[in-house]
Amino acid sequence: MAAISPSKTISVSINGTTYEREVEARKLLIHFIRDDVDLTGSHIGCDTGNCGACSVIVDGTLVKSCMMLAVQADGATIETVESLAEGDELSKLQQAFSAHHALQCGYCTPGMLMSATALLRANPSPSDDEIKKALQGNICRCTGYWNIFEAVKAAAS
Amino acid sequence: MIVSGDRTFTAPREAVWGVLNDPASMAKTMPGVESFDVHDPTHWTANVKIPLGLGGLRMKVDMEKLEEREPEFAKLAIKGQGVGAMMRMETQFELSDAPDGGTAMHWTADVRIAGPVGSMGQRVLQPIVNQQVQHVLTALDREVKAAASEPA
Amino acid sequence: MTSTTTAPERVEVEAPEKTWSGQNVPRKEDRRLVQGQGVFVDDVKRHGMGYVHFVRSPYAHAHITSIDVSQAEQAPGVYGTLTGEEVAALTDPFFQISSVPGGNIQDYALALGKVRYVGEAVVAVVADTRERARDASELVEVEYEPLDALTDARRARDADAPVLHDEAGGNLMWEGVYEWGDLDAAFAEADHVVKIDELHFHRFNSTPLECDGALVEYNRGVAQWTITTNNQFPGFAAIMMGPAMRCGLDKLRFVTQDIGGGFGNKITSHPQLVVCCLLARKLNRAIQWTEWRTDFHLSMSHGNERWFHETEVAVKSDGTLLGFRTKALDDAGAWLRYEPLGGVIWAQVTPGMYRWRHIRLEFTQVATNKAPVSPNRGYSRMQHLWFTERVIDIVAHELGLDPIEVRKRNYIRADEMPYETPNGCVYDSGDYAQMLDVALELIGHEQLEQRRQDAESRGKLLGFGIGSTLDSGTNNFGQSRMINPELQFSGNNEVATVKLDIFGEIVVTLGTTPQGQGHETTAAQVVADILKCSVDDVHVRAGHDSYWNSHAGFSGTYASQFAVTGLSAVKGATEMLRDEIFKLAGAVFGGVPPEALELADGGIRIRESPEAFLPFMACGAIINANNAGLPEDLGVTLNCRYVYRPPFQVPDVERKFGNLTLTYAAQIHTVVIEIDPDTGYYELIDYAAVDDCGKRINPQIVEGQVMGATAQALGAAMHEHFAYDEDGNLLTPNFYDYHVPHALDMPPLRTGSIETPSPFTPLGTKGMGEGGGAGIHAICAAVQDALRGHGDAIVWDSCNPYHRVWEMLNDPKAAGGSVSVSAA
Amino acid sequence: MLLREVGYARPESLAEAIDLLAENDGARALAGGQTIVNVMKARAASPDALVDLNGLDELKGIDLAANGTLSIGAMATYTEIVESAEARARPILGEVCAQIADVQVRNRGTIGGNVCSNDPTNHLPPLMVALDATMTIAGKDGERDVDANDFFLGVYLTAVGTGELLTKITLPAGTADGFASVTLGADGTCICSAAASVNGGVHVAVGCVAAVPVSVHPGSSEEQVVREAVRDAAIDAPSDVHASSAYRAHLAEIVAVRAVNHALEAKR
Repeated sequence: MAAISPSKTISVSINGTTYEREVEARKLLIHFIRDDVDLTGSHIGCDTGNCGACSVIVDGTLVKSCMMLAVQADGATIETVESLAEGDELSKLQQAFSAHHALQCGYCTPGMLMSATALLRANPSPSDDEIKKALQGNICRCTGYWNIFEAVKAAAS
Repeated sequence: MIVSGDRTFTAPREAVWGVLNDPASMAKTMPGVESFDVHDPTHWTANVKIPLGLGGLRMKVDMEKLEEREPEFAKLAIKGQGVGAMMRMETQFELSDAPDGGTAMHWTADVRIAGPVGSMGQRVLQPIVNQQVQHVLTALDREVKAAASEPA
Repeated sequence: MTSTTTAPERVEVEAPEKTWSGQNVPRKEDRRLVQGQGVFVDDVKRHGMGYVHFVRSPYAHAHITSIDVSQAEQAPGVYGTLTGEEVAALTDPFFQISSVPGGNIQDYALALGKVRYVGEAVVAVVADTRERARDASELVEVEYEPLDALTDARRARDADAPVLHDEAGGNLMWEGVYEWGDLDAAFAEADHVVKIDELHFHRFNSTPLECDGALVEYNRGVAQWTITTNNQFPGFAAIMMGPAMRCGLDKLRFVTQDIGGGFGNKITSHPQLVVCCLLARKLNRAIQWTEWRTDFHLSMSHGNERWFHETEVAVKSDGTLLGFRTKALDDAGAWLRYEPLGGVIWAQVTPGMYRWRHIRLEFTQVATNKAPVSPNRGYSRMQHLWFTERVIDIVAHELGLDPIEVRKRNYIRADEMPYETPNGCVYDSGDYAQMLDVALELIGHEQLEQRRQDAESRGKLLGFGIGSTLDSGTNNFGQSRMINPELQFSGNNEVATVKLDIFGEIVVTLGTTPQGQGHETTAAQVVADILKCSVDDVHVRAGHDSYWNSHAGFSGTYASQFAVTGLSAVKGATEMLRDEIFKLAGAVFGGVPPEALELADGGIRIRESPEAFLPFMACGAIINANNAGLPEDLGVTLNCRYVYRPPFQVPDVERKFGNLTLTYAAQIHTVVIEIDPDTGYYELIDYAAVDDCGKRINPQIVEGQVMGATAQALGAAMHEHFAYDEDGNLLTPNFYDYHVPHALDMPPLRTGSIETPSPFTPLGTKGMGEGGGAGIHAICAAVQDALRGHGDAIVWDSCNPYHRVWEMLNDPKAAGGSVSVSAA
Repeated sequence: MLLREVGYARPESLAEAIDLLAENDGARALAGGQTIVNVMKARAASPDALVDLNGLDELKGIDLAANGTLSIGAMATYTEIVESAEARARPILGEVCAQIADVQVRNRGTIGGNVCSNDPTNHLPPLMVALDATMTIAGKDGERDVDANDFFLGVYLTAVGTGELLTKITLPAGTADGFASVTLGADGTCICSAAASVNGGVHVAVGCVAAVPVSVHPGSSEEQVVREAVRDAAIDAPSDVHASSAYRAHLAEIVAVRAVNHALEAKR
């Protein structure tokens, strides 16, 4: 029978690299990614699961990594913003974000890109409303979102 | 947040007064009491764990009787301190003979909650407070009935 | 002149025909940011660093009767603690900007003896992990003796009001009377006097997505701190921290790379930075501080809440505005961390965009048991401009005039520019009436009545509103003397260095601390134009380091000024470098005069014989590594520092008169809303924003600023509110209850622009980025318009969530503002 | 952020999960975690241990019986419900789930977590009440069914006792359902919500106005009748920064009528 334990050794594949670490049960996945594995591209902008800056893709599903415990990711495959570019080559979406000035301070951008990436995988040519709905869980305080919508639209076409 | 209400007990006023002023009986009306200490006739401390579905909320609650006029009026100051919450409450009740021979109680409580629990928002806190108040009143009913049925 | 886009087209980065300036050059910053390679403060780690967690006050107002850290210090992983008493022993109180009585308050980095707002930091605990620091903070025992809280500024001066700062003898922090023109004459000339009892500008801020933070290291051998932080105005932090910590400013090294939004809200983190410095020294290790969202909402930089009482407006029957009187009451919260500068900053835009000449404003600022206020995008001007816009719409409403006509009749005209305001500010350029026409066209104003009927047929109330706003940029710090004549501040400055390195790289350093404004890109555009090279050849150092970047006293990113001060400094330094390259090449070519030389293709050549070409690489190599034989008096270093100093005089403190800001960008917004009268729920169904910030170096970046500020205004107008209950508990301490706009909340947006170059700045630019308040003004106007004929409530508060709209519909007398009109 | 120390276990079967919960008084079930993790971040409440139900396939299924009865495993996520062909038998379910929070939350949040947390602003408690759902609770002594009307006991408090788990929710056949809300921003947190079903009589449940959904049975679907029924429920709505008590009580009537009208439209 599974035992209740305050910590656990987990094995997680992030962006193609497998990390094995002992983590406390209370550690949030975002802290594991940022502090333990040093992938600091994913960010933290709130403490209530509202802002989406920590959005990553876990086993193909877009989630907010601040509402998941690191121990829950044992055995999972995770993609973060650091996985989007192929070497020096930015993804179409990343290029579109720059071309359309869809970022200013860039703090929400990694989460925003992951949400848009998940959208475009499931729905390669989304409507305007579908784009808005897909990004509803990501707060941006700089751009007013309009240029982000344009960038996603451009990357889709 | 001020909550108030009226309640009628079938028991005589002395029985109601007795329960309301007996720390041991009071302890039985409070939610999730884990321990209860009486320091002197006007100062009590309780350790409670308010049950919430997501995990209990632990608090150390100090009570002080500020005023009393037996057997009709008492005023209490209650200060609760938990790690996630601070609660301050001033409550008072007035007892009178009800027309049907029982006891009428009018009570008011001014409840103030602060701390991280406060940040959960009023939409959550107010229903929790209301519910705990109902809990206390129901338990009080039970205690009063028990006290009244016991031989004095 | 007008462009209408929702998103600019991508412009290929190829050498433009004419200039780099004016092009939508994609940002240099983007490449790292879209890959998650930005370096934000919380990304920086050090070996063995300790995480700090603050124990915060649960009470709005209480005496601290005892603090016991002994249990916390014994907890697993704990490195140590810091209390207010230690802070008071190790530091002096922060310097106060205010004259007395506000100048008498004693402000330390941690609460001492008393707490004055919920969330105030009382004790700092440091441990080896973030979680353990918080665990231990729960073991700190603080005994409080609660006091009554003051949460309503209007009660601050009542005899029985609780007093926050005994040293100040009451809750009054600062007051001053501003009067210009001849009020008696204006009211005598008026046909009507419109009286507005009370207007209220609510408390909110821009909630940058990244909260504050720092990583502080102490170098014991040289007694110097390195403060890696996202503070957006390190120059200000340094002058607050140095004297308090009894150290020279050079002992405080500020380092920043990327900052996740600032909007003014990251200027006043100096108390927390002092705590980190003291802990780094005490515990002999690097100290890491991450502020979480709830901490930020509870304690950082709320925007100024302001009341306007007993407003009287002198107006002619045709809508000509002659003047106004009002009493502004500003709620500073518990501490004066940047205040009472808000008490004068508003005066940069005293008449708004209008020609009235007779103005009296009594300004009072008081302390309350709420989080301290500090600059927030549109700082203090937004409050005042909301007031002037509300006055225009209320006057129009009361006199039955068209708000468009009242605006056009009273707008300062293009042919009056430069225009000196009643208090001596000089509006540099602009054409407000033309901007309004563009904004009306973009929103389709001519179809408005038709749309109104259509909405009514669907049971909805349609409202239309205009918001005009000024974005005054480049402060004259001399205005601070109106607050406190003792202050020895005036003028402004910003600095840049541009150098040619040994292999010919063009390296630029800025004094600024950008938070998304694209300084690396626009600076490169300016440099590339002067040196006739590509923006790709210009390396602008990311972020800021006060040890190796250029730095001037007012350096930082705040107050809408980079396009003026920052880029003018870049321009100055680049021109110095260009002149040195000419001098060097002249010598290398054997005495060729500068007029015979020209820059081209990343080097310099002789005009008449272009084969005589010296690439920048050669220039850099000669000066840095191959300089034997150069003339002794050459005087060339190829490392040029330029300080741009805007042309300011010290204002006349007695008359409160003088030019307080150099440039005046403008924005005019129009909005159409639809209200559901059953619930008060409303949606923005159309929105237009027109901007004029003079010459635009990178139009896309400018438009991005307009859009972003607009979104913040929409949020503020509808939902965002730091609301307190009567005990001083913050009711909106996180994004759950503090609702900022989401993707689905955004209305369709049309943007337009006109360009009236500033005659006062080297590049014709104007500072911009803070004009978004127009959205608040416009939405207030639209709500009032929609309620016309449906109770006719006067919109008197800047925040109108659904419940307030419903209340105004259902009980307009009680829920609306109180206004009267009398014959003069 | 920064939770208190907590134990964690990931059982491999329902029986194991129930054992873990039964044997550890302070343990709580971890479903999607979209509420409980946030409450733990605030350290407002702190369970001693979390029993992770993710991975228990027995709690995931969405099944449609021949008689139209729809049963949904407690661990079905909102996204799974929105995308489920079977769940379309009761179309309102997917419609409402699609309005909850955002994509990320819908991907993790579960129907069971939503009803068991019973935050007053949650969408699903009033919906379950209006639809006369049956909640199946499993414990050491086997399963028991609780009517949704009796399931909700308080904020963060339901009929699921210590050592028990909600395993599935069963909905009778029907399509004449409606939902209406006034939210904070577009599709945001509910300020007031109501669900209605007019498959038999009229059943309305109002959310956000009390610790538990307020269930009313208006005599007809007439607007005035519905409004009066809601008014007669003597709603003592909480007031907060988004709504006064009076405004929320007023909204209760409006959204109840709208939910009923929505249900009537679905009936046509």
